[in-house]
Amino acid sequence: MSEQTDINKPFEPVIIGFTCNWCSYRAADMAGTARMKYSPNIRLIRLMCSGRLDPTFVLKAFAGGADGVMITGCHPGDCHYVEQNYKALRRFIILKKTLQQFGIEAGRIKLLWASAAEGAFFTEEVNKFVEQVRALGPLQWPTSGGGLEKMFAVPEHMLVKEVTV
Amino acid sequence: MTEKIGVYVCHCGTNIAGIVDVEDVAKWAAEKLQRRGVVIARDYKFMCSSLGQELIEKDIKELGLTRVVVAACSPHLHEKTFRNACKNAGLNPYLCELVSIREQVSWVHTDKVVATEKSKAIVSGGVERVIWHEPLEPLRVPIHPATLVVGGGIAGIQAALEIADAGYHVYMVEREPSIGGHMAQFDKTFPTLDCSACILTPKMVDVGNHPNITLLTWAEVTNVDGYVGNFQATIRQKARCVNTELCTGCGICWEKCPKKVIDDVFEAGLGKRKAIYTPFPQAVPRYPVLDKANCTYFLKGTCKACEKFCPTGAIDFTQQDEFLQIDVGQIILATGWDLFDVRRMPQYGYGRLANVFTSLEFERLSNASGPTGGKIVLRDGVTPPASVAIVHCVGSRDKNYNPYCSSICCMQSLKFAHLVHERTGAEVYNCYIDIRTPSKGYEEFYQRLLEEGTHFIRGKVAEVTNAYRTPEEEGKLIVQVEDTLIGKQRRIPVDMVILSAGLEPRHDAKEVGRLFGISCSADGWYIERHPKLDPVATMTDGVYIAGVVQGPKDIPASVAQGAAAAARALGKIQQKEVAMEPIRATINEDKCSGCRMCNTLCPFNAILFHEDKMVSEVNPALCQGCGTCVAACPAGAISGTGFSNEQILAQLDGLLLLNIKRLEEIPA
Amino acid sequence: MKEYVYFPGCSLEKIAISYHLSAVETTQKLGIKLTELEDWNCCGATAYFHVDELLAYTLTARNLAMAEKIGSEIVAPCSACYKNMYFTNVHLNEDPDLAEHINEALQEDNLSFSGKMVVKHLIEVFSNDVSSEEIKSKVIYPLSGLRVATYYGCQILRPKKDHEDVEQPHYFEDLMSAIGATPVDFPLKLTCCGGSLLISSRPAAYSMIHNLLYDAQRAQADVIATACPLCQVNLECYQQQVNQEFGTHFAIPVVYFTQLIGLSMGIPPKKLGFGKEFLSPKKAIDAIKNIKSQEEVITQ
Amino acid sequence: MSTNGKPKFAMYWAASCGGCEIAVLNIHEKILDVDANFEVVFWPVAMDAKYKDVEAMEDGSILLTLFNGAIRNDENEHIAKLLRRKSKLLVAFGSCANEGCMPALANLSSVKDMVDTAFTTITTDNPQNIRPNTSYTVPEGELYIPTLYPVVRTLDQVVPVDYYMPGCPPESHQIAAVIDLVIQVLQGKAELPPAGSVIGAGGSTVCDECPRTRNEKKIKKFERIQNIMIDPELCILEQGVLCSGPATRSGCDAPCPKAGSPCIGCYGPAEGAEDYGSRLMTAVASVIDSNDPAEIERIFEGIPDPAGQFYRFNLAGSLLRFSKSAWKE
Repeated sequence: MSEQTDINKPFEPVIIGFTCNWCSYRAADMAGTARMKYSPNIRLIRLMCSGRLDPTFVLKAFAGGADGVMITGCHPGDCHYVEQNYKALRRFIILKKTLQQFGIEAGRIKLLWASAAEGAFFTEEVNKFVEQVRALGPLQWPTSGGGLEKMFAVPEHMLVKEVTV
Repeated sequence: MTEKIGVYVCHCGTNIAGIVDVEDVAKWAAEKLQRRGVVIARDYKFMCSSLGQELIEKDIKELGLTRVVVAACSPHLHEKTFRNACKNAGLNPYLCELVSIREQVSWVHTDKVVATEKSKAIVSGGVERVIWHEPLEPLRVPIHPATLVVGGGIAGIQAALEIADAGYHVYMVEREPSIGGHMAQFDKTFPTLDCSACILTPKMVDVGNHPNITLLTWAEVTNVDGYVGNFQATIRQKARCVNTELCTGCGICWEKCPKKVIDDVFEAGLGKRKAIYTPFPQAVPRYPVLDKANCTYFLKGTCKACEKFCPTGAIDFTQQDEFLQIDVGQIILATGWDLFDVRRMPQYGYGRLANVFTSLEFERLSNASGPTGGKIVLRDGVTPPASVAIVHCVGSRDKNYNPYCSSICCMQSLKFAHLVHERTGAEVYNCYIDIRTPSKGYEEFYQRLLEEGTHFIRGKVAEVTNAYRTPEEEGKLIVQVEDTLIGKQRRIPVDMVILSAGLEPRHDAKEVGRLFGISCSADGWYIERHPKLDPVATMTDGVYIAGVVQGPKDIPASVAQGAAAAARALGKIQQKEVAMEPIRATINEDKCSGCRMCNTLCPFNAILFHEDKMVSEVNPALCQGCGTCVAACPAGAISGTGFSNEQILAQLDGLLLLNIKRLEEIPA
Repeated sequence: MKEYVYFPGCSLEKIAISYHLSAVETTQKLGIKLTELEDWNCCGATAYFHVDELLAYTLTARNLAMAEKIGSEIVAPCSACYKNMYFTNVHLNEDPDLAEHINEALQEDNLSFSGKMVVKHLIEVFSNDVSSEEIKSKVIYPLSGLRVATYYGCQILRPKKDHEDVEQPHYFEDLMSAIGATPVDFPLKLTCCGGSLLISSRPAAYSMIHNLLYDAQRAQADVIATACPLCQVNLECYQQQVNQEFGTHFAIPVVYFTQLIGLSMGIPPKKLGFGKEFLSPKKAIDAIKNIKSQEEVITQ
Repeated sequence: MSTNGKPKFAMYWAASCGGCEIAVLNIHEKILDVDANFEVVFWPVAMDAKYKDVEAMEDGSILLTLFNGAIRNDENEHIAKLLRRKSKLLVAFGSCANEGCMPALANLSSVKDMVDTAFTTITTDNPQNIRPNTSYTVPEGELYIPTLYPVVRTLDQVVPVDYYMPGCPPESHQIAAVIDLVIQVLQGKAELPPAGSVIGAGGSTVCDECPRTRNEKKIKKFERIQNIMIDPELCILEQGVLCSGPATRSGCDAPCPKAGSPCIGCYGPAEGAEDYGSRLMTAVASVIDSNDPAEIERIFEGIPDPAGQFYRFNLAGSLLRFSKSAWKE
C-alpha cells in the first residue's frame, strides 16, 4: 500500500479507477492497443455504467487504503444507457463535498468523461491525476490496517486492574 | 472457503510475458491466495489457444474447479472464449472471470517489477470477485426478421438489396426525395471512368421495385426504442403533396411549375430545379416532391399549375407529415457524408473569386446531365478554361480543419484532371501534399495522368488570389504555392481553380448517433466495434454502419461495407434469436419499502411500481443492466447480477490486497 | 463617454507624430477620452522578444500593470505595440507561473499584473466601439471619389481574437466607406510590409514593398491608408528606392486612417499632421478643398 | 454475593445519554417479568454496584447483558471487555453501541478541539484555562479519571457482539418483544436467532411503515422543515425536506414521519447495507432533478452539512468511521 518504506523513493500512490463498460473501459483498452504508456499506480474496476457507481465503493476504496479514486464514464449525452452518467455526476458532487468534511481532499477524487476513442486523453488524465495525488501525499486511512490499534493504547492503570481477578 | 478456484495467467507470447513475470504471478497466486480457495495457478503461452482452453477444461474436470480466473487480455476480446471453455467442461460459463493484464498492464507500463506487482493485485481482485459469481443463463430473445436501412446512398442500396434478395424485409429510409446519394451526382467514377449513372441506376431501380423493400424517401427516423432483435422505430414521412398512389411520374407537373429554385443539394448550387421536382431524371422513386417553402401556392395562395395539369389528379396540397411506427430486428446506418465547407478557408477565395469551384460543383459541371450538359466552363457559362489548378487536401490533413485524410480526394482530383484535359485540353496543375493511390488500378491511373502531361506540384497551396504582379497574371487567378520538390515559391496563373474538398461527417451525425445509441470518434465518424476485426458492427448490438459514416472511403469500399453489414444482419436473422447477457437488476420484495426512489431513474422504463403491494419491480425484458438503480437503492433492496455489490466490493478488497493482509493477521 | 488608457508608443513621438495628432483630434471629435499612460516604456518592438523573452514580457507587463491602475481598456495606435501588449496579456493569463514570475519583478515597482486589462488597437475603437452611424454623423466633407487602399498590415490581426476574420477582414473598408471614400479591391491588404527587414535585408524588403505598391497601383488607389507607423514608413519613405530598384514610377501617398477620418470631419489638415509627409496626399486634401470651394460658391 | 438461581441480567451505559435505560423502564409492567425471570446483577443506573464485584464474577456467569453507549474512553473499553468476558449474550443495545450515534459525530473533530470547546467557550468561566487531569495524586494514592480516545468506536469494534438492537432509543415495544423472546427461550419455547443478527427491528426500511403517499421523486430544492408547511399526506422527502426514511431500517413504526417530522435515521442501515451514509447520499443524489453541474451544486447547497446529515447516527459504524482531523492531530 502507500507506506513509504524508503524516504528517498518517491511516494507511489495507489489509485482505484472505476470505468464504464462502453466508453472509458474501451478508452483504456485503446490506450493499451496503441501501446500508450501511463503510470501503473491506477488499478481499474469495470462497471457496466458510471451510473452503477455506488459511493460505497469509493468510501470502501479510501477506507481500504487507496490514496485516490477516479470515476470515469461516457461523455454527457453519449451514455450507452442514455443519461445514467448524469446520476454519477450528481453523486460525485455530493460525495466530494462529504469527503472533504472527512478531511479527504477534493484532489483525491476525480470524475472523468472519456469516449471509447479517447485512449490518448485517458492516458494523459490518468497521469495528471496520479501526479496530483502524489503531490497530496499518502492518505493511509487507519482502517486499511495498521495505525488503528495505535490510537487506542489502554493506559497502565487500566491494564493493572484487568488482572486483579 | 468452499470454492475451488483455478487461476490461469497468459503469456500472450511476449505481449504480456515481455513485461510481466507471469510465472511469478502464478506462483504468488497459488501461495498467497491458497486460503482464498485457489487450488491451482498456471501460466501458459497462449491461454486463448485450443491447448490453453483444454488446460482449463482438464482442471475443471479433474480438480473439480468451481471458479475460474483468467489473467490475459481485455474481456471485450476473449471473455466469450474462456466462458465457452468452462461451459465445455460443464462449469457454468458465468463462474469465470477474465481480468486484463495486457491492455491494462503489459501494454501500458514499462517497469517490469511494478507491472508484475500490479498484475498480482489484479489477479487477487479477480479471485475475490469470482468467489461471488453466480451461475447464470443468458436471456434469449427472438429476432424480428425485418431490417431498417437508413440512408439510400450506394452503401445503403447495396445492404438493402443483399438482405432483400435473401428473402427478408427491408425498410429503407432516405432523407432526400430520391435514393442514389452522392454517387448519383457524379459523372465518371475513378479509376475505370465508367459512368456513375450507368452502374448506379439499375441498382436504384431494383430497390424501387423489390417486393421485399419498403422504400420511404423524403422521410426521416425520429425515434428508436428497444434493443437488438426488437427495435421500434418512428419514421416521419414528410408531406410530398403528391399522392403516390395516383402519380405516374410523367413529369408534367414540374414542366408546368413556374417557380425556379436554385438546387443547393443535387446540383450543388450550380443549377435550378422547380418547386415541385425530382432531383434528377433517373430518380427513384419517380414521383416528385413539392417543396412547400418555395411553392408559389403555399407562399401566395395562388398558382396550383401542377394540380391543373396533372393528368391523374395526384397533387394534394393538403397532405401533412405522417408518422409511421415500424418493428425491426436490426438497423444499418449508411447516412453518408457532407462536403467540407471551403468557405472556412477564405485564403482559397471561394465565393469571392468567381472561378473557384468546389469538387462537387465540378462533378455537376462535368456531368452530361448537369447544368452545362457536361461542358467544362467558367462561371460565365460559356468560356472554357485554358488552365486549371486542382488543389488537393482542402480541409483535410490540416490540424486547423480536419486532421484526417479524406482518402478519395487524390483519385477524385486525378479524375478531374483527366476530364479537364480530355474535354478542354487545358493545362492542368495538381497541387498535392502527397499522392495516395493505394487501391486496385489507382496507381496505374496516376501513371496515366502523368503521361497525359498533367503538371504535379508537390506543395500545400498558400492562397488563391487575383492580385496580379505581372501582365501575364492580369485577369487570372494566381495560385501561390511552394513547390517543395524544387524548393521554390511559385505563382501559377490559371483560369479555374477546383478545390478538392474533404469529406466530413454529416452535420447532424452526433444527434443521429444518439438516436441509434452509437457514438462518434473525435473526428465525428461513427465508431466501429473493432477497427480491424469488426468494422461494420457498433458497440450497440444490432446496429451496423456502412459506407462513409464509418470513415472516408471510395465507392468499392462503401459497397463492400454495405454487403458486409447486410451479411452480419442476415447472420443474426438466421439465428432466429439472440442470447443477451443476463446482466439484469432484480428487486428483493421483502427489502423494498416502496420508497419509489428508483422509479424515475430508468431510461428504459423497466422499473414499475405496484401500488397494491407497495413495492417496485424490474421488468427483465426492458432492463439493460446499467445498474444505476442498484447503486441508487437506499435500502440496498436492488441487486445487479454480474455486477453485484458483493462482487465489486470483493474485487476492491483484492485489488487493494486487503485479503492478503487479513490472512496474515489470522494464522492458518 | 468612452474612456481608454492611451499608449502612444515611441514612434508616435516623432516619426509618426501625425498619427498621434490625428488620433487625438478625431477621438476628441467622437467624444472619446484618451488618457495617456504616464511613465510608459517601450513595448519591446519586434526585436526584443527574440532577444530575451522573459525581460520582454516584463517590459510590456509593466505598461499593462500601470494601466490597470487607471482604467480597464488600453488602446495602442501602433500595431507592434498593440500586438506585443495583446499577446503578453493573453500569454500571461494562460500561464500563471510566468505571470507569477513577472509579478515578482514588477513588485520592485510596487506594480502587479492581474491580466484584467483589455488591449485594443486604435482601429478597433473606430470600427467596433464606435458605430459607423456615429462616425457618419460627424462627417462634414465626405471624401467622395477618393480611392483608398486599406492596408491592415500583418500585426493587427495577430494573435487572432475570437470571431475575428483574419483571412478576409473588411472593417477597415467599412470605416473608409463610412467617411465617403471608396475602398478599392486590395488583395494584399494583409501582406507584410517588410517590417524591420529593411535593416537586415533591404532587397527582400524592397520587393515586398514593391508588391504592395504594385497592387495598390493596379487597384488605382489615390492613397494607401494604414494603421501602423512601420507600414507607413516602409511604404512611403522607400518608394524612391523601390522605383530605382524596379524601374517603376510609384508615387502613392501613404497616410494614417485617422488622418482621412479627420479630414472628413472637417479638422484642419495641419492639426492632423499633414504636411510632414514625403508624398503629399494632395488628392485627399483637394477632395475637401473642392467641396469647400463649392460651398463658398453656394454661400455667396 | 447471594444468588437466587435465576439467570443473571446486566445492563451498562458507556458513552450514552441514558435514554436507553429510560426506554427499558418504559416497557411498563413488563419490567416485572424481567425481575421475575432474571437476577439483575449489574445496572449502574438502576442499582448500586462496583466494578470489582463484576470482576469477581465467574466468566460467562451473566446470561444477558444489554450494553448501551459507545466506546469513547478507556473506561468504556475496559467495562466492555469485562462484560464481554462475564456474559453469555452481549447485546449492543441502542444506536450508540451499534453505530456510534450522536457521540460519534465528535469523530469529525480532534479531541483537542472538543476539550477546547468544552472548556474555553464564552459560556464557560475558566479564567486559568484549566484542563482536566487524567490522574491526580492524593495521600490515599492515585486517582484516575478515564482518558478520552481520539475517536469513538462502536461496541463491536472493541469486543465481539452476539446481537444488535438498533434505535435511539430502541422502541419500547421492540424491547418488550425481545425480552419476551429471551424468556421464551429460557422456557425452551423458542429458539435464539442466529448469532450476529439484528433483533428488535424490521427487515425493510422506514418507508415500509410510513403511511404517507409517495410518487416518483424529483428534487429541485431542499427545504428546511421549519421553512415550509408539511403536507400531512404526502411523502416528506418529496416536499424537499431530507428524510432518512428510505435508507433507515424499519421496526420503529415510523413515529417521526407520522408526526410530520422527517426520519433522522436512528435505526441505522437496512439489512446488508455496507455504509448507511452513502446509501442515503446516493439515493438522494440520484433523484436530483438536474443535469447541469452548476445547478446540482446549487441544489446541494440545501444540505450545508452532508456528513452530519448522512452520518448523523452512523459515523462510528461507517466505512471511514472518522475524519482525518480526528486521528491525524
